[in-house]
Amino acid sequence: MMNSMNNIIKQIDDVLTITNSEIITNRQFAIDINSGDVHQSLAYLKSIGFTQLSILTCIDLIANNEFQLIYILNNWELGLFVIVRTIIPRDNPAFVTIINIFPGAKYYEREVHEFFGVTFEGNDSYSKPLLLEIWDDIPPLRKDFDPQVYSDSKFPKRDLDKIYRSKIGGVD
Amino acid sequence: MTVMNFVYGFIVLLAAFIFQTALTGVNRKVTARIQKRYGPRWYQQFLDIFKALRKGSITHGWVFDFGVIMALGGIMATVIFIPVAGFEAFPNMDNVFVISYLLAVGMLGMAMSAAGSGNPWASIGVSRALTNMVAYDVPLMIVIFTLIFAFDTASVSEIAAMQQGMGVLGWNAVRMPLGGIVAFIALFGMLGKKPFDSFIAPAEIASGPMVEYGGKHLGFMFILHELMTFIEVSLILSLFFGGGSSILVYAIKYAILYTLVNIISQVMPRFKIDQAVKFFYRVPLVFAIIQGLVVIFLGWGVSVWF
Amino acid sequence: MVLENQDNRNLWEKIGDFFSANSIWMKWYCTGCGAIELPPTMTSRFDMERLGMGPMATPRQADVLLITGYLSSKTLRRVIYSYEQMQDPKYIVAFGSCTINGGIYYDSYATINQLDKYIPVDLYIAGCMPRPEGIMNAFADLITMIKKGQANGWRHYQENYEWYKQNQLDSLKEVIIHDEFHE
Amino acid sequence: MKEVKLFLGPQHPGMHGNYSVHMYVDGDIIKKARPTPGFLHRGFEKLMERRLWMGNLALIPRICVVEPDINEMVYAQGIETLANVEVPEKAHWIRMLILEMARLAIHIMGLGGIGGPTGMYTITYWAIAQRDLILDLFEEITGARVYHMYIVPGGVRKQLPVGILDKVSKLLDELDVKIPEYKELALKHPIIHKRIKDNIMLPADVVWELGVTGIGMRSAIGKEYDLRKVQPYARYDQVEFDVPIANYSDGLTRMNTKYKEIFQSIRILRQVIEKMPKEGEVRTRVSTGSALRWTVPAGMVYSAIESSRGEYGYFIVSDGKEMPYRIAVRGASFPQGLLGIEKYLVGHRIDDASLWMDTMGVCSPEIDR
Amino acid sequence: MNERKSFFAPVKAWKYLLRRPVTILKKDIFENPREGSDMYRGFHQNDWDKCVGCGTCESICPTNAISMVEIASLEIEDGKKNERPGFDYGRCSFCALCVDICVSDSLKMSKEYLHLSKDAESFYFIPDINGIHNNKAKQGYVRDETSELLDLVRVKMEHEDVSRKNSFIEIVKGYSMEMALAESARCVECGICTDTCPAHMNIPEYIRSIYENDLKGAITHLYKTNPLSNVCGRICTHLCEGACSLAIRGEAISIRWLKRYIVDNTPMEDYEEAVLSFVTEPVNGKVGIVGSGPSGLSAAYYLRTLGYEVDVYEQRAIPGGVISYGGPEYRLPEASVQKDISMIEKTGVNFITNTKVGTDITLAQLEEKYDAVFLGIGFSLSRKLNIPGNDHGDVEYAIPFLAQTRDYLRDVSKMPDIHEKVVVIGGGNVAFDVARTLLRLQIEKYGKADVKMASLEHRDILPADLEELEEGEEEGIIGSFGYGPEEIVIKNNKIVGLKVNKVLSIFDEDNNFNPSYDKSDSHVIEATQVYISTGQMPEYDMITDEIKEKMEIVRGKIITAENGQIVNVPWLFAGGDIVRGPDIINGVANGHDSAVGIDKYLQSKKK
Repeated sequence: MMNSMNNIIKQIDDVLTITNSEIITNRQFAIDINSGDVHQSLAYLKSIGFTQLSILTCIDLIANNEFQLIYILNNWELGLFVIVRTIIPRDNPAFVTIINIFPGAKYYEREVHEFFGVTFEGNDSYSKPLLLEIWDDIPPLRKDFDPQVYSDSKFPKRDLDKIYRSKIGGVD
Repeated sequence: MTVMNFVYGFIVLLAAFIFQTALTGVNRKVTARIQKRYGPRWYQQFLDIFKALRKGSITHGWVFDFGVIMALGGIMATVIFIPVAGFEAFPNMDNVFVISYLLAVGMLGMAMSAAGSGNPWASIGVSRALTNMVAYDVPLMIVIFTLIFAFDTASVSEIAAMQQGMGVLGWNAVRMPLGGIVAFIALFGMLGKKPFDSFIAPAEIASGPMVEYGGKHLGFMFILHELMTFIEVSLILSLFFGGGSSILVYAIKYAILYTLVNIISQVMPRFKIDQAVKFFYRVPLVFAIIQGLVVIFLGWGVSVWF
Repeated sequence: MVLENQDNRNLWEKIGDFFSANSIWMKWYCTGCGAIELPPTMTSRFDMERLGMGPMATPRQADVLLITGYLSSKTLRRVIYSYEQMQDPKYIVAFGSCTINGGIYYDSYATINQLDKYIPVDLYIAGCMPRPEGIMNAFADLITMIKKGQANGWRHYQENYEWYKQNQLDSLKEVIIHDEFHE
Repeated sequence: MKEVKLFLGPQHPGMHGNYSVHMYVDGDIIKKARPTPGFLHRGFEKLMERRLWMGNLALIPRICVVEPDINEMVYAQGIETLANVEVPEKAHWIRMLILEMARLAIHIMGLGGIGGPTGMYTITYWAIAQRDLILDLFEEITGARVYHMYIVPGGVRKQLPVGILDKVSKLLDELDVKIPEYKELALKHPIIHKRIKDNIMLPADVVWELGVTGIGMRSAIGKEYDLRKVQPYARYDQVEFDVPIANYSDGLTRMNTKYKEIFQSIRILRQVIEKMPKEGEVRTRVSTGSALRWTVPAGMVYSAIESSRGEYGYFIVSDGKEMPYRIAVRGASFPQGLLGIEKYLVGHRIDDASLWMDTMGVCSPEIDR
Repeated sequence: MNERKSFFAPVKAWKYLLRRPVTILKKDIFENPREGSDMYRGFHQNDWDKCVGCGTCESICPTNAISMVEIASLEIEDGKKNERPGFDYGRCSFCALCVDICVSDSLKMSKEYLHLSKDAESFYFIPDINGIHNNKAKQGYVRDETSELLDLVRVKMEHEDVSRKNSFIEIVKGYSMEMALAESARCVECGICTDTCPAHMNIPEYIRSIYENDLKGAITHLYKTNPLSNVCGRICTHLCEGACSLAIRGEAISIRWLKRYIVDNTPMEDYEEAVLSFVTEPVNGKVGIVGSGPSGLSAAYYLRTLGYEVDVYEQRAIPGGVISYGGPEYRLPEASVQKDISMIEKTGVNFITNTKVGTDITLAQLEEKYDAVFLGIGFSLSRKLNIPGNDHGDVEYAIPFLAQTRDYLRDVSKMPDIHEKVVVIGGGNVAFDVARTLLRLQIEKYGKADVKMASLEHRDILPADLEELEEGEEEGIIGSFGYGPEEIVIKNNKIVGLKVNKVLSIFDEDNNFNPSYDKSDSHVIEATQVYISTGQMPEYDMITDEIKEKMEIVRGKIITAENGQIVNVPWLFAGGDIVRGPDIINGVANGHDSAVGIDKYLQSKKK
């Protein structure tokens, strides 16, 4: 299995411009790709058997002021996962949709937009709210968003001190 | 027509309500048994109805309210024309056409009221209910017309009386087996039992016409439903299963018929409404027509067994 | 049927409460994960119908609204709608930790913490999630409460409507239901 | 005719969970459909970044309430990959026991679930009562009925209680008798056939377009694309089982596939009981120190297993601290629950909407997270 | 693929009409609800006697459901807080991580799962052993070794092997970075150690800094409360480790060695920067400090960081007192002592050495010269032992001997005059220091060693640390523990041995020191030189009678206010041994408190 994976990586490396590749397990590897090459690369990967988009997501690399987009493709025939990674800037994050390659990405892109604020040109519904309703803060999965603060400001909580004090009073 | 007629009528109404409601309750326990559980108390249905009546309720305009009253009035009027084991509140007025007509008043009242609620689910439900009615009514009516032709009377009690004295063999369901089958299947449709309950299907249209009823309105609808069940089962019982020589026999037969319908419906999923229509027009309608032709042209099963 | 002070219910009200107690219809609405224990409660193993309870499809018909766990603010809007559509008398049973003080989602940006700020709760069940036995016992308790005229959350809601509305608006911004077509 | 706007859900008996489909209907025909998730959104992916690696154990099962164990498994598996820890042999088998029991539970519930939208409640009542017996066993093994929190990074949390394997095999014997009754009642029923046969189609090209996995995929394309076979985890490579497949994915085929998978699960469980080592450790440490200070080496991994609805995965990113840097969840029903509804529910009747959800296996909490 | 349909198959379901339902009977639900399984995770039970209030459960709780609630009626003991966990069942997710991590094994879960109420505030409990409803519910989920979440085994510290006795090489090797990280990861941050530490060091904080590999931060935490971290990282009495909550079921965190890891491994620039970062703007004020032992140094450092001008008077040539002249080299290498002292010196403290207050300069002069004076003179005299023969010339005392050894190792003094066969009287750490130092000197001088020890206390109750005993015996010290000295046997004006009797009890019924002996069990320990190490005492010669009258001295210790101020002599503060008895960490704590006290006193005087 390891062998065939190495062959695949080599094959991919020959065709695509990969900045870096990393073997994670014997059934999984990751490749880093410049953001400009992503569409071409995904189309190629699809053509060699990575026919399923398992997940499209994003990582907030706040230290570098970057977002990392993650595309995980599944090759059922060989039982391989490939993690395609690309970096986009964190300020005004914008990218181009992949729904012409993987139509299933439509809702993943909506989700990434909602959680991180990345825009996807070409996906006409990316900006619609998906899971959240009437959201009024920065996208919640960014690292600089503190849910505790948001929760405290919006949703009242019980005063534990008071409750426990009354309990102890009862015990003694 | 005297005051006594109305008193009798009231007694029939009350008795019908109590009997049918109790029977519904018992059948909930029967259902429960099939589902491997114990089920509610036998009088749960009474509690449910009175609870609903006790609750507050809101209206969606006068059509909504009036429809309920109209339906309840129509149905209550129908009940008192139903002959029970030969006992009639208004003798000689148990014409099957009168009953059908009055029943339709009730149905229409319900439909009007439900549509008046303005809820789209209710509208869908009503349209399904009416479609369903059309579906089962055509074969059923053909069979009933056949009966009327065969017995030369439209009086329910007379038809019932003519089936007695010969035991099971005298029943129209046995004399005219295809007609009996059609009537039995139509009974499911009339009662809204599965597989013909797509108009109240909770998982599809959130209980359809009932979607906006709550509190007293719902309570009335429940009473309405019990009375309607009584009418429909009685009608089929009297017309096809020989009615009853005494109240007791009648009650027992009634209970058996209703329970049978219930346990069958418990192992049935529901048809989609278009499938239900197709089904009625494919099987029962053909049966009904064959039965009609047999009775009219061959005369089998009319006055005696051959 | 507007009831007065609970302490002096008249005979009719007592009879009414008796019926209410013995026939409780619950709203079929799974607001959170506690709902996974409702099917066992409703079906053959625990057979909730023995208590006279059954599921109902619409809020108009229901007597009790079960808040089965956490409520996201999106759901809370629907819950408020549902609750207001229910007919008096109506009750709320809250399942599990999340309804009391936020549960495991205490720091989530999407879920509320304290349910009784928004709608009146008649009975809480401990657990995460409560077992069917807990749910059954809660219903038995609710029945007793109703019989004794103690389940008055709905009346509290009427009397303190402004307070509840204000809390709802503070947390939710608006209690309007949007549809997905965005038209 | 005028098109009517309808909200199917979230409070609608036909809905599976707190989910909603907004639709325009013409008569009974759905003209437009938009899935509306988010009613169960709790922000798990954010909350997990704020909990300890071990503390997340309490959080993860709650992502998918109907089948919590898969969450524990993918989480544990991902961390073990990152930390490069080998799980004790017995723990692998116990994990398989748990996972297959969970699959049994959810499949039986799914089989009963067909009763809801079609109105045959009897089978629902039976199936859920039957599932409850499995939950009883879960309670004995793990200490809770639903949220077991039993599969932990490094193994499982406790040794199996004495005599539990006998109880499991007794239950399996019972299921062998009881499950065929469900088939008699439902899957052979002519009206059920009318409802779901040749209806609610999922052709092979749609499978690839949406990215549907699991039963939906396997009954459409006729290949054994099951992660248990394709990328065996735990000790699935040491047990014999078949992956039921078909080439025609209508609702009935999917239900039948599900039905067959139940028996495959029973078969796996019997082998697990037989082959499980009697003695041995069940847990290793993934990190040193107290659980408050457990760390996972920096890196990223996509950990996926076969859930009852298909490929279920976590994408785990660690920066070497006590808390995860990012965890993204791939809900198995994400494709069919969102894009599938938007694109392919159109043209069906209202009656089919909840059957769609049921036979496709749409689990709202894992979509919402 | 699809099975055939069958019209009549569904009717088979009717057979259940006549079968028994699967439903659980009402009585099993309502009257006595079904019991949870043996491992059921129900409501909590907490054994209050076992619970130490460490709050580890609070830290692990993923739902923030546990808050430690102060119970006023509980007493605070060493290693126990008067807090008990309160459970918020409006948060709890019944994951039982708290049970798995409970350090004292007090927390359990019961099989009880029912609690219903219309009052949301009734879902808050501070459960005790009887559970939340006080109904002694059956026990459900408990921790076992598989589900254990703590790391109970200490990272093993490597020691020099027994050949160490040939030199004064430091015995403990110290942690490597990996070891320190692993050890620091064991900490549960309960903070019980902080409460126990006399100096209230921020122990959990600096351990966390190690864990985060932030040594500069760790130094900062250390110097907040202890400027003698090098010394304390080596020879502290580590009361903290005794109180460590992990010690209840396992081994305590090696707090002392972690401290040593910090000071040994922090780069010098970071170290200096962290230490000097505390020094603030100068304020107008001068403070004189008498004695440069731990308390004096500590007071000097903190006064200096507060901005005062500080002069420290030391009678010997090198500042440090006990740390420069007391501790043995193999435990406390010269370099680390000098590192601490030089750091303090770098902050700007002025040391005036070779100046004995009382002879070279009087206390009255100090009073005039300084705004306040701190006395940290320590216990500089050895306590005499009242047995026959104690006035013989070959009877040596611990303090001068140890001091001379240190000077010898610094090459400023000759080797102490030691004999080939010696006996040490005493069972404390100092006695072992003496014995083991003797052993090393003997090997240096004679090539072999013969050191014996005698102490009143039996080996099980020896005041010295266990490791001292073990290491000492490993090195070849032969002890007569539990034997009290009766007399020093002198023949021909030469010591030939020490006669000892078996001790029956050390304290009498009134708990006063009054050892009783079994005279029948006695023997003579052969030796030509006797070292007495049975305690120290202070020297108050410098204090004039006028001042002495105003202060209160009980059993050799000066009574002061909490901040070290002597009540009737407001300009005079005291700390260290002379206030709290001999212990370095106590001295440090005292010095710090006094510095704060002096600051307050001077600030209030200004106004």
